[in-house]
Amino acid sequence: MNEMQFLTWVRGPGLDIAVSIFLLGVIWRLLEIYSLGRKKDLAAPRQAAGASGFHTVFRRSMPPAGMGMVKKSPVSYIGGYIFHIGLFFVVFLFAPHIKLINSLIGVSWPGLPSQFIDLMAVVTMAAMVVVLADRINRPVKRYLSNFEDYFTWGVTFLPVLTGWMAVQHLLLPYTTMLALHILSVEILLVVLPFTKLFHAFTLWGSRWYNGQVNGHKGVAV
Amino acid sequence: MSATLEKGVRVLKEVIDAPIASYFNSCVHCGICAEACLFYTETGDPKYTPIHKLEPLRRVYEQEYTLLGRLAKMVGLSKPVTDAELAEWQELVYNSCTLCGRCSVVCPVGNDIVYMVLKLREGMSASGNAPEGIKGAVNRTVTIGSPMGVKLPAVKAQMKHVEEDYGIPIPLDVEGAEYMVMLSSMEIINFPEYLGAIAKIMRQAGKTWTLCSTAFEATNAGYQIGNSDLARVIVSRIVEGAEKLKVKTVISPECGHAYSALRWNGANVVGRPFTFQVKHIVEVLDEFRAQGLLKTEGFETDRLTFHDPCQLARRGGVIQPQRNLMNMVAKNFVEMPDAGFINWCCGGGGGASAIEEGEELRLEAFKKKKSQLDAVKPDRLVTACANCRIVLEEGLEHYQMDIPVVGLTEMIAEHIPEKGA
Amino acid sequence: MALSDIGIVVQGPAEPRGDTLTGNAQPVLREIRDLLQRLIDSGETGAIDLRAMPLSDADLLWLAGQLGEGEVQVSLNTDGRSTITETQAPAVWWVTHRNAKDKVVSEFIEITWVPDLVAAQREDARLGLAYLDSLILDLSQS
Amino acid sequence: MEEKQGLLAHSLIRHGVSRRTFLKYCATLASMMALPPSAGRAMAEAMAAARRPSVIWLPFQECTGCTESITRSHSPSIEGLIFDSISLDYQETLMAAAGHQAEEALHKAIEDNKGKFLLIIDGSVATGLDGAYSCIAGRSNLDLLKEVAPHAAAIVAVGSCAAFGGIPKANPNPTGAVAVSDIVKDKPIINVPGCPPIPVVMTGVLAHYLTFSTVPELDKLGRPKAFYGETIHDRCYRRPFYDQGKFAKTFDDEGARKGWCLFELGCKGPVTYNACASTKWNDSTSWPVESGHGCIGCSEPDFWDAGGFYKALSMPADPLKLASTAAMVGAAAGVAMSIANRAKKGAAKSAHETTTLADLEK
Repeated sequence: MNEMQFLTWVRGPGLDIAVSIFLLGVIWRLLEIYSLGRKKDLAAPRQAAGASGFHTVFRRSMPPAGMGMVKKSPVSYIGGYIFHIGLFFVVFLFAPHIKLINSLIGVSWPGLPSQFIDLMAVVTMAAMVVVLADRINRPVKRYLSNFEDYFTWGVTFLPVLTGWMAVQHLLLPYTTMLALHILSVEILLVVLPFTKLFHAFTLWGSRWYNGQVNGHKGVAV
Repeated sequence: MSATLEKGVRVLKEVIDAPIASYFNSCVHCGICAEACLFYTETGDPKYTPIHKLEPLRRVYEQEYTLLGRLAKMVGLSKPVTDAELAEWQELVYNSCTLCGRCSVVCPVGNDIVYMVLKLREGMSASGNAPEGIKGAVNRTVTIGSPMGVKLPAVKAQMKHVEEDYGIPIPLDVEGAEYMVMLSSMEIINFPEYLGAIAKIMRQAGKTWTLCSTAFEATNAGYQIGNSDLARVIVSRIVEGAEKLKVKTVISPECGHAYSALRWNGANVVGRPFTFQVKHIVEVLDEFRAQGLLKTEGFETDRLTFHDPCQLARRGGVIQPQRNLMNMVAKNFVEMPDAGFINWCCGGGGGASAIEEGEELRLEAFKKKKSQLDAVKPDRLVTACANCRIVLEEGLEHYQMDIPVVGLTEMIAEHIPEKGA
Repeated sequence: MALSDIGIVVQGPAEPRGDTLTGNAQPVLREIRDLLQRLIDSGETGAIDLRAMPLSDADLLWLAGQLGEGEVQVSLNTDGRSTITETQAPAVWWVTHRNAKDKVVSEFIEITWVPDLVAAQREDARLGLAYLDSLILDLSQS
Repeated sequence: MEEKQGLLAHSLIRHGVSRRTFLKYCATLASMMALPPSAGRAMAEAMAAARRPSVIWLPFQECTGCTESITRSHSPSIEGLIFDSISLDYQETLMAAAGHQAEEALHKAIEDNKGKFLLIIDGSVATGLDGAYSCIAGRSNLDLLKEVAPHAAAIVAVGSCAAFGGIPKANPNPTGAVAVSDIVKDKPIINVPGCPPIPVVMTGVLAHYLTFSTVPELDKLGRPKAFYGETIHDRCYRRPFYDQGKFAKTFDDEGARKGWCLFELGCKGPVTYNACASTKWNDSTSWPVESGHGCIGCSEPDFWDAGGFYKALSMPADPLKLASTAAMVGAAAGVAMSIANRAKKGAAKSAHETTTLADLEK
């Protein structure tokens, strides 16, 4: 198996398998979770402005007002925003990625200059390292963390690192690094539906439930 | 019939629903809920991280309702929950959680953690892993009628005292009255002025009201212990009483959990929407104020601040009414830092105040309320929950802080002019 | 059918080595100066391969402009034209080789008293000798 | 035979090539091979003095494309002379002798220059049916290689077939074709891949061997770094368009006319190491990309099986064809679990024993 065969496998059958497991996993788990249903709330509702599940889905993206939460755990908030936004930019606004998505589902949109994306990639990786350090040093996070937390960190970090190194022609020839990059993305896709990374899909439901249950009582959370 | 682990797990299987599944799949172990929980912030002990208090519920959910979880359990990767674990978790689920709901407000992925604590308490109570204190309260409420063992004669005696002091007849079992007033046992024993206040307010507002001999007790230890069956027994009395007397509105007294248990949880436990309205006394007073039925004179001039009971404000949605009422009678009303929706708990809600072994932890947690009060240095502290008053008084005494605690309704009533004015 | 009949006409863009100055030519001047210093001091000759450096055409033009032309210009006819011109700095020669199709194949700056290619070579001299012998022979027979 | 062993210099003079022309050629060749200018001078001395090395050319399972490319001499260029300078003792296609005489010439050449001759091979080695797929005079290439290779000083595998197995090795590889390096493990092998390789690359390798009589610096796949060190993409003159994201979508759209990057039309430049972009073809007239067609990566192993020539590198094969089945299976698993969950929850509800006060005690 030489570089070219590795790249061809990874680009071909490897991606087929990964995307299939990803789709299979997402649909299966979403059904498994949300099919459990919930009882209807029989208490007489109280109406209040901005108190609904829909509001909470977006409002909860911001830290709750006036509670000084960002001061209490700045790395989680600031580091979290940076690397999530960074990931979004790197994945969805980088020209080759847009081309790839376009070839998959036919939708396309303008990207950002590659130098800017390179910078975003570095910023994203830096933020992720800081957040990891915080998970290790901060007593609460260390206490809560299990293997899955560190594993999912690695699985999310590798694609950005290998992708950036491929673009920068670092360490390995482009062929191999591109193949490693695609392989690391495939691992991420396969693992996502079965780990906490699935929060990407379930957090919207969770926020909606939270907002709806409290909105019923006229409380805008 | 005795509580067993098997019954406990079965109850958990019954109550686990889509929100809980969604929450457990969304938690990314970021630890931000701990920063909002006073049991962590004041002790610094990571075991008080709210989401960690739900580990047994998570394991039951994963082992029962996810394919990978069931496989993991079969091959022994994931150990079933043991009774010893539930016993160990009792301290976390009861002593160190007052159901104040702050964690649910800050969770970035939107997990309603307090919703899950209530569900976990269903399993804890069914498996016999609830604190003695709350079990005692439930026992007394179900058998005698009130968590502090108050019976109807005691209520009648207090009614007579109030009639003599205030010269206003206290109606009992008056069919067709507009309001049915309830008391919490704290008020019957420690704060009899509440009943007098109600009498004065109702008279001024010209509203018909009544007490109910079969449903004078508002608090619901069944809701606090987290057991729907027992909560149903307690809340059914109120529903039957209200429907027998055909009242329009039931007034939940100055108590936090009584309000949540009846207003928000009652219909779900009884299984059908109520035919009457339920309002907290603060809501009723604000309505009278708005309708001009509540007229006060004179002002308190000393420096007052207000402690928002969690179940009333953050968990109940009643925030502005109490401020309107304070402004009616207080010239020098200052807000505590983090007041209102984001207020910190007094540390004794959710049945926690009934747990003796939780006292030391509660006083440790009270430092948060102390820091709020130190910031404003009030002459007096006003609140609208009898249980909060007791817990606040204990805390203030422990930290040698001379700040009297006053009930809002009582204070309002003092400013109602005598009859004929 | 002629080439022009084919539908596709590739108007390839200008050789992107392009006309912008890359700023790499300036240091070459310094290197030439050092090599000349070495030649004067120790007599050791030197050469710079202009093709081995990332220089754009504009750079080369700029460099040629700076170096200017000296007194000697040599052009060779050796399997394609080659030119050796002395720059304003004596002993600094600009050597350009072109192939049979007159396309530049290599370009050097030689720092030496006389570039090798200018001087006649011993083997070529023998060819010359043979040529002259045959010339004399023809003349004597006629 | 003596005359053929003469100095390269004498043969140059005999062909009317002046010493100056030869010096100029060596300077240009050194520059092309990214060697320092001084190396050009050394190359001139060494090559002139070099005794004409014996070279044996063994054509195995090949299409003669490499031989065509090597001997292509558009103008009587110096490349051609270089080949005149070597004593090509055995080249089946070019040599006049045939039959037994050719065989004798081969064995005599091996005997005379045992351990000193340069072995050039083009074409892959067929191993199927013990090599029966490709024979010379009744003997399989495999046996011939095993007999000749041990006596060679160095081996030059010319063309992708000899270097990596090339097109004969492409799926399904009926003849069991393998690269020379798969058979010969103990000799220095210089792979000069390409289909065919560029003439100047071959002369460069030979000139290097004649001058320094050593193997030039090779990369992981045994290819001279002087020519295979950079990817086509890195040296391509259309690279600026790639960086600006300007891509030709079809072979005759406006982008193609403007000479934009052919990445989306399957160009394998980014993953192909060769010198086409700098030395170009047909005496640097043009090369595939300049003529409007993407590079097909012919100097890379198994380029024929590396996905379609017209499918862009970044384009995955076709992951979505499995997507619908995967979605179905996912939905099935999901629905199965939801039914199981609801059943379990129902059972728990029906088996519910109302908790009484007594039930609070263990």
